[in-house]
Amino acid sequence: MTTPPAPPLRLVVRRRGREGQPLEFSLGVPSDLACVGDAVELVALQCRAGPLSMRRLAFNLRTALAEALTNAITYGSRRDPAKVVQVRVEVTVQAVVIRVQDVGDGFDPAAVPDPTVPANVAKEDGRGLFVLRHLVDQVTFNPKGNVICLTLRAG
Amino acid sequence: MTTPPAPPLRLVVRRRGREGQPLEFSLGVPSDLACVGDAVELVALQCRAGPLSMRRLAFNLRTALAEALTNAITYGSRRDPAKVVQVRVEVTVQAVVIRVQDVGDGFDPAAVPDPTVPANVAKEDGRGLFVLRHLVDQVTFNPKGNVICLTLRAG
Amino acid sequence: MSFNLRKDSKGVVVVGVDGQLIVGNRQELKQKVLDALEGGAKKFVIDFSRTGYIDSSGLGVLVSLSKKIREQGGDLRLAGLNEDLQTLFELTKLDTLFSILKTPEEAVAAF
Amino acid sequence: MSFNLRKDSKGVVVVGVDGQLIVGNRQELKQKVLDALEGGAKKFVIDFSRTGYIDSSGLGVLVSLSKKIREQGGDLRLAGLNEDLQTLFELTKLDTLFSILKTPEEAVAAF
Ligand SMILES: Nc1ncnc2c1ncn2[C@@H]1O[C@H](COP(=O)(O)OP(=O)(O)O)[C@@H](O)[C@H]1O
Ligand SMILES: Nc1ncnc2c1ncn2[C@@H]1O[C@H](COP(=O)(O)OP(=O)(O)O)[C@@H](O)[C@H]1O
Repeated sequence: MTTPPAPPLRLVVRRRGREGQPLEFSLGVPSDLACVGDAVELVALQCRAGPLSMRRLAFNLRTALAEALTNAITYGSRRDPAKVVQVRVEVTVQAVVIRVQDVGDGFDPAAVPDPTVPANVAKEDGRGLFVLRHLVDQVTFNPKGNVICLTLRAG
Repeated sequence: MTTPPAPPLRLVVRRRGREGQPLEFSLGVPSDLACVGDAVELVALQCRAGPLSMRRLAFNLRTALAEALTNAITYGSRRDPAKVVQVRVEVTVQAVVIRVQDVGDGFDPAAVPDPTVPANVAKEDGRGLFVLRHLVDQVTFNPKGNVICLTLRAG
Repeated sequence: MSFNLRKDSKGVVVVGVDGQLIVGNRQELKQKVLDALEGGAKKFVIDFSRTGYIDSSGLGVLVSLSKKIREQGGDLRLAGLNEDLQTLFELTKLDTLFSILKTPEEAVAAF
Repeated sequence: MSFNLRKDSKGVVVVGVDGQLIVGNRQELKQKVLDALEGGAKKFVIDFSRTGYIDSSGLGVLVSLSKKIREQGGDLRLAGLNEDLQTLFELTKLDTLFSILKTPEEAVAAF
């Protein structure tokens, strides 16, 4: 199977987390859903030196970031690969903070229906933000709704 | 101790090595010797999925790459942080191939003295290329001498 | 390979998910299972013993496959979920939609 | 911390190198050892038990420190090299320049 080469991911490591100093890096992700998995691995690798347990790094961080990226690419960029989703990560001894920004119009997270009510549970979609909220310690949005910020505290 | 923030490292992942496909990435390293260690870690992390044993990844690849980067930064860029050393890495099932390119005038590797002859053994410098050659399976240069290419075969 | 299908002697198709089931590869899983369904298979087990994570679109594809298989008079069962994945199914209430068994062997035997 | 110095009851300074000794941190090692030398210490052991790799500029700083310490009538010994690091010293013939002992304890005891 010859899949067309996916557009490149661009990682910029701004501060290197030596000796308890914070690590800070950003990743530019072209808005192609085929990039989500690789972007998640790249971020997870960089966070290995951080304060999260292997289990939370391998499951909570990866799943939550995949949800945030999928939404940013799908709704923010409408899957236009020329549009780049910006991920900024700060790793300190206290927490990993991940900020995902898209160039879309944003949305109102309060208006998203609960996917676990009986009328919704058998639907195919609509679980992303719900899952995400359960996997990280804090989720915040900017007022416009095109920036989501995930905090995973140490442990 | 407040060290000034080092200039950022820029990693571009071009092809993602899924299912035996080659992985290809490049890293732009500002010519600051403080970046060498971080650049080495970033490359080693990316190569984890490759064909090298943990031991050769942790020792041979890291040491050899540190030597190549140090030379490129020191002699090629004369430590001008605005000059970027380009590292390109290809990881296949057979080998890891690392190409380090600087913007300097190059040199003649054949003219480098043997650091292990009695007259040289107690000198502080001059062991970089010698060490490098012993750690990887193949070392080649371009004719000008500003590109060094290191091959570490599977195993 | 992310997905490997094998048909056992009882005609149950067991699909192993290696690594992750996410937005980038769920279509591949969907296609493989639908092909087997088209080929006459009715009993399916998805084995998550070697799965790192599943995102919500991965969950969505399971919901969709389960429906399609049931429409053909078949059944889809899940197995091999670790604690984190089990919790994911519980909090989304998807554990009420699927038969979830501990191991793929149990899931096959239960048909 | 990359380097930790401790002085034992016999007055031997043992310097542990955590991670790597390379072009980016060798000055820090050099300064720490020279400060101790200035402070009157004469016997030094560098402990590589927790060292991942050493580049040629790291080797260079060891050569330079060894000279400076000897000029003050002192001695620098190395210990805790794993097989790869031992080979590095052998192929560069630096094993002929340094006393290399198996463990830091042996190196301290040998003074
Ligand atoms: N970055 C975003 N930009 C615009 N709309 C978004 C964004 N993220 C989520 N949404 C909106 O929120 C809704 C719920 O998202 P989610 O819970 O992830 O479920 P799903 O994506 O499966 O519909 C989406 O359908 C979309 O309308
Ligand atoms: N990228 C390069 N560009 C120019 N000259 C180089 C380069 N790499 C190595 N050299 C030359 O080769 C010599 C030997 O390098 P090396 O063996 O690494 O030892 P050292 O750097 O300690 O002198 C250097 O002194 C330098 O003159």
